Amino acid sequence: MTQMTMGTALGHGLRRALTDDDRVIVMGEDIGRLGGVFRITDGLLAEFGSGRVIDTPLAESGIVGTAVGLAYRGFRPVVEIQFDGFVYPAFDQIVCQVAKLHYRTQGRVRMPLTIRIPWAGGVGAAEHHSESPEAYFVHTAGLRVIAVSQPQDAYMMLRQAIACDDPVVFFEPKRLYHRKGDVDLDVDLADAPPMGLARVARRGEDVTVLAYGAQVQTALDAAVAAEEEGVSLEVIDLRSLSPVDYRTVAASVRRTGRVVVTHEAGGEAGVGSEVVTSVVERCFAYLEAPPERVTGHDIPYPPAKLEKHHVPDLDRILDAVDRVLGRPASDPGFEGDAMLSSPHAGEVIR
Amino acid sequence: MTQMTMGTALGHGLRRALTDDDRVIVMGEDIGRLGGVFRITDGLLAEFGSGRVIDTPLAESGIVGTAVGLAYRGFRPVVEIQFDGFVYPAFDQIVCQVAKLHYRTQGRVRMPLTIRIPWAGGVGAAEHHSESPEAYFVHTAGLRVIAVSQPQDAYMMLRQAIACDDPVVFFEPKRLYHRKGDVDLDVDLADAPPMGLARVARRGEDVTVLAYGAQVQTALDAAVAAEEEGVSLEVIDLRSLSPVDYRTVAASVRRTGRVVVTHEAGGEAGVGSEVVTSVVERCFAYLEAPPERVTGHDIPYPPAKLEKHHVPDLDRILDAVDRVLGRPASDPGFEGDAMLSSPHAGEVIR
Amino acid sequence: MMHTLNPTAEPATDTDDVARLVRADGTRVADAELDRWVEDVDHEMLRGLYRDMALVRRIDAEGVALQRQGQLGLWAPCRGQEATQIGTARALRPEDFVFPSYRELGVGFVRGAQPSDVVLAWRGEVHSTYDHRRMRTAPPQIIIGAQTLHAVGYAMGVQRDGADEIAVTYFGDGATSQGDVNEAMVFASSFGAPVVFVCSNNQWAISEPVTVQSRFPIAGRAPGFGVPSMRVDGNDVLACLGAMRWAADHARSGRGPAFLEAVTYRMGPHTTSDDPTRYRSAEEEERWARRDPLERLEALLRHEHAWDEDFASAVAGEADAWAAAVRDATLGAVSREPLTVFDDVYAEPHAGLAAQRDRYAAYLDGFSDEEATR
Amino acid sequence: MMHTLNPTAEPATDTDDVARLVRADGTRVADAELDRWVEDVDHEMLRGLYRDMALVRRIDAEGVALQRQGQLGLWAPCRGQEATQIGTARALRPEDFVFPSYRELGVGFVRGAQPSDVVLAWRGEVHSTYDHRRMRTAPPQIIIGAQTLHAVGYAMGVQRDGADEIAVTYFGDGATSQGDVNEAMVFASSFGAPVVFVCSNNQWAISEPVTVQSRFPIAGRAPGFGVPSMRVDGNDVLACLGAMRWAADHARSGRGPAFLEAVTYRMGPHTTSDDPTRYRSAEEEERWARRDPLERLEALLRHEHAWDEDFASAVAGEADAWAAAVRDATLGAVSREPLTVFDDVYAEPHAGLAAQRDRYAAYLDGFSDEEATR
Ligand SMILES: Cc1ncc(C[n+]2csc(CCOP(=O)(O)OP(=O)(O)O)c2C)c(N)n1
Ligand SMILES: Cc1ncc(C[n+]2csc(CCOP(=O)(O)OP(=O)(O)O)c2C)c(N)n1
Ligand SMILES: [Mg+2]
Ligand SMILES: [Mg+2]
Repeated sequence: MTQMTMGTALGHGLRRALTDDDRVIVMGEDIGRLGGVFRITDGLLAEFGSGRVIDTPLAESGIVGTAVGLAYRGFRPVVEIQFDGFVYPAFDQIVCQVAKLHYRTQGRVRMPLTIRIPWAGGVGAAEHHSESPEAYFVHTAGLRVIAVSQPQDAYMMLRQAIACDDPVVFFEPKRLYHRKGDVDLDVDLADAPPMGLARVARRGEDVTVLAYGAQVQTALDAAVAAEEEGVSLEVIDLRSLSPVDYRTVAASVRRTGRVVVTHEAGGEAGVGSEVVTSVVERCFAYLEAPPERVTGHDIPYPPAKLEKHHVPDLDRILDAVDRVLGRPASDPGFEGDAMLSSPHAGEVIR
Repeated sequence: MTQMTMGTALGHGLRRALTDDDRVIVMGEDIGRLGGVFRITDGLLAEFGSGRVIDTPLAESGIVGTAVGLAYRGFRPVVEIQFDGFVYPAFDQIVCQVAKLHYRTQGRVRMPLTIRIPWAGGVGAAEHHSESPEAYFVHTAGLRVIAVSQPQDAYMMLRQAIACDDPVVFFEPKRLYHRKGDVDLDVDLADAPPMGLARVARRGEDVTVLAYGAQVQTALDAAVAAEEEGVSLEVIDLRSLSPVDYRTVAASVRRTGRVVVTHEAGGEAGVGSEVVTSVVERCFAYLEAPPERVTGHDIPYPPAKLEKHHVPDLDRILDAVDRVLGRPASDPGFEGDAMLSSPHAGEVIR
Repeated sequence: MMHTLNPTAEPATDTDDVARLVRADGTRVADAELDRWVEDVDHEMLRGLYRDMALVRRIDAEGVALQRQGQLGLWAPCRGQEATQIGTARALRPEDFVFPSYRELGVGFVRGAQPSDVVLAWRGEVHSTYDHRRMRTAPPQIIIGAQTLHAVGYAMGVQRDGADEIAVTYFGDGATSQGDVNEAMVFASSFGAPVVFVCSNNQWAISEPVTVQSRFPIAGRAPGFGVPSMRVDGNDVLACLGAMRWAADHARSGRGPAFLEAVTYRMGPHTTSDDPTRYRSAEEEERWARRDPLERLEALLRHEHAWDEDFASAVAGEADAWAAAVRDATLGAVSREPLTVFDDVYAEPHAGLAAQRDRYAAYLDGFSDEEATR
Repeated sequence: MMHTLNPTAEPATDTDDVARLVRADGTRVADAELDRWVEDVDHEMLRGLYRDMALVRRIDAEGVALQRQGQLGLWAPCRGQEATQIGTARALRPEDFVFPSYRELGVGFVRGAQPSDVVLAWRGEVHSTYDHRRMRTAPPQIIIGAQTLHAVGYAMGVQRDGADEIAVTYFGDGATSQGDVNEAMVFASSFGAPVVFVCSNNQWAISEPVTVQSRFPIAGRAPGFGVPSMRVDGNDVLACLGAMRWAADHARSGRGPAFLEAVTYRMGPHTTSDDPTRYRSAEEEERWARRDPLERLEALLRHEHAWDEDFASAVAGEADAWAAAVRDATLGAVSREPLTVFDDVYAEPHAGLAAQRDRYAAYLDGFSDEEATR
């Protein structure tokens, strides 16, 4: 066990993958000489050379599209998208090619790509540098989606993603890059739990809080605060967003009967909607209250000075905990929803 | 009132918008001389000239990106994406520019674009020609999303979308292009109900079926079949997917207590998840059973010969109706979900 | 420091401003750049090229017929483009790797497609058929231009493996407007990747004439990216063979990417769903009919006394047999089982999809029970 | 029919292969293409250009300082690129419309940016500041290359309005690899749109030298798209003015788009978060320091006896005043109210978002009650 930041752990994960399998290639903008704008790939160019670690031209579709070609040739490309907000030029290649080629060819062509995305907000960044696009990829069949929240997972799950024969979109929360944790660098891939499993980050009895990425930390902070008020939160780190480990989730919800799910992305058709719906499908009879979403608003990511009014914090999670416990909360939820009592409600248009 | 196909009604909508407002411009691939591969824009080039009706080079990002520039200049571009599966190259321009420019500029720059997308499957088409990408746009703040299901709405809502000062992604179900209905071509925009309202397509008492696009017709067919078995389905055509008219939806659900939502897109983080979650948030106390999603599978759109095993049909809707009514159904739902009783359930990883 | 193109930008529509070895009337003409690449081409080889083109034309006609009969969902005819496809594809080695578009029937044929390979996707039985390991050819791409980046990436892989192979990608004139095709040239040039770009400029992108995409010859795009290019008569199979040999040699010998614009014509509709009378004139179609690539090669063979009726009827027989096999493959196609829609979404087990599959299997079972009892 | 580029493709790194009017030592040199475009430029105008550049450099330094002091979240310095920005922007008319990238401080300055306009977005108070109606300049674009298509669309609108205006777009050398920039050239050429592309080739895209994007001069890209181009010394403000006058005239007179590659240098880091010592040599920085655009114009003015200390100190005074205003605008910035995060997502009412806003307002209210009672 070694103490290290998540950023360092990710670098170790890449180095290990490059060492273990000479078909692994790391590519992206500024990942070579500079070591990436977050220095995750620092030192890899010097160690593995430009045949394995490729500074690419500035074009995301080009990066992912050429990675597809490398995969055709039997390589396992690990692509870095410099920031979350810059993945969209590659969307066509990801959705129509990366996600579909295995299906298109009845399994003949494998796409073992890993697309690493420094991700999400809370770091005071400029526009397009704090986006949470994970739902787009979760909605895309053929992709697996991972979001890590601590150094050990970052290290192991990145290795697992690279070793996986399916394409994996791998989200790394920027706001945790510098957070430290214990990492065991010697784990064998064969000994690691499967990549698709959730992690119970804290045991609790009263409410199940589902989180991923940096929100896991916020949820854990909320759990500490709740404990002081006598409320026991179980915090589950989903880790895998596609597929979600509903065994672990449902077992918890069936015990607590109350659910709060939190993420930074807007709620509308977000991962939280998927999780709530799936929980309702599996645990309806056990639910004591409607599950609550605590998410970013359905707005473009706001300017940095206002981001604290967008990224859900500990207090908003606790407010939702109050709601699912039927206690008075500041945000009244939808009970006071004026829309529902409007004169137009239920109007038949035709 | 005139009988016409949805395709013809859409053409009338465009013609009317071009006539009423000389800042309206129609652009896309093959929309001029050919009149579009679905002939929706047939005759517009001859009538309005190449200043207003523009055959563009073959590049979707270019089409949407230049439409943004035209909007800067005060035009109201109506863009045709030739097929659903070809919208992804434009995704970056739609998500980062079209959806965000009004917000970015504190309301100074308006983006009154309409992006028309011939949409979804059931027409025996080749790969990439039957996609249902609506959830991507619903999840994108700053966009409005419309999906029409009948000629009158197609005509009016297209005019409303073009007149709207916000960007609208406008989905036209290919499988209904040739379906006829009555259209009143003389309605004033001012007299039309707001674009965001749902439509109760059929009154019923037992179960609320929420649908949009071509699935509305399937749901109505299911309602007829259910009636024979003594079950009364209320069918709501959502029409607006962002925002969803939850007044109309909740009023119905509070009456029936049972919900089935259907769409062609895969369920995972789809529009159905959003709708179910929002219904649960607003109507939890009224629900007699967990809402059911009847959606495409979470697979890439399958080859044409197998699409009937992907696009939900009347029988799959009826099976779900049985489930929400607590009657025996072929698909057992998640109650028999083996995953939940697996030995790993609820395992604490760490 | 003005930059201009040499030869200076002529209008894209001057279709005679091309490298050519055989005139429309079948007479041989010299070309300083191409001659050396076809020195070894004897009558036997020419007849082989003719046979390929004739077979492809026959298969193409069969595809159209099968679609008209409702046996195929769609067909994208390649009639008129046989010389481009056969000439270039015959210049490759088996170990090279090809990334074609949907219209490259002739390329697929040369790469070893079997009768079922050319119809089952158009019939909607499967999304693609080519065994990329055997044919060293990717499934035909529908997303315009996307495959060009795959070819560049593949070629980067070839570089890394130190292999004596090249990648080739085919795309249309319309495709040149797509960002991906331009990015492909950027990456290819930046890494000096051994890849050949073949643009089949068939004058049309569905209803749009090539001038909507480019007012100047498409071959002129490549040099600005640092990619040498050649504009070749795409209806002259000998010129296409020679040009591709030049381009392949350039790429194979470590000098980086090369680009061909083959000036040809889509004699048929865009697909069987298309109606070209809406956007182009009969006069234009007739003009191009006089440049038919098969007639041209036949005329050359006749001039050189290398044509005889035995050969002609042997080819026709072979073509008919191939077409019959295509028809059989179509009519004999057996649709896959319903539950195969869940196959191969992932290469490794996926809990969520497995659950969906189980539910749908139960549903189908219940449904068939019901059917049985009704 | 081989296509080659004229002048033939030199390595992209030959930064002296440019159109130039003033040498690095400040002496004037003739240029056949540019001379006629700067005939009217007298000492007063030269001094005006110097003043602009000096103010921009001072504001830029203030931005860096404010960021170091924690007053701004980030800053993207334009030091070294003043001649490119001022020279080209001063060639425009007020009614023209500009689509810049994030590094075009100098362009914004010329277009009428106010002190608060240049800092509030970097401070994270708002996403953008420019009033596009007053400045006829779009908000600086962060998504690399996206704005080039906007400029082309805008120019297509100008054509439709029959107006005597042009659109101009600025982007970097790295941006030329993006599909969007290439599609922008396709559309511009296809429609003959009155737009000028200005590529500020500052040799670096963050840590990547320009050769990763292009092994050959970027100006060579445009002709292949049918867009005439010029490669100009981007540290020579007079040449930039002349080149932009040529390009603007070309576009304005209905001859379609034009392209400039301004060969310049980013003297500072990519942004204040960047550490250029990781990827480039001090020697290179020194070499470019000797080509400093301000020093060059000062030398020219001295040679021409148009420089005096009064002028210098007047400029320095004006620059300090501007910088002070920038500082004041920064320190005096008042953050927007929390609920403004919901403003302007839509131009028309939106039921869903209105409900979210109401809930969040109630939450904030409840929260402040709680605070109060604690
Ligand atoms: C990204 C994308 N946009 C649009 C289409 C629809 N489409 C199919 S073929 C075609 C025209 C292609 O023209 P060209 O590249 O010249 O090839 P050709 O069909 O002439 O062989 C279009 C617009 C598509 N398949 N993919
Ligand atoms: C689509 C996209 N990809 C990546 C980035 C991250 N990024 C910001 S600036 C930059 C380099 C740009 O280089 P260049 O175009 O030469 O402009 P310069 O910064 O030198 O002015 C990169 C990669 C981005 N902003 N947008
Ligand atoms: Mg074509
Ligand atoms: Mg640069």
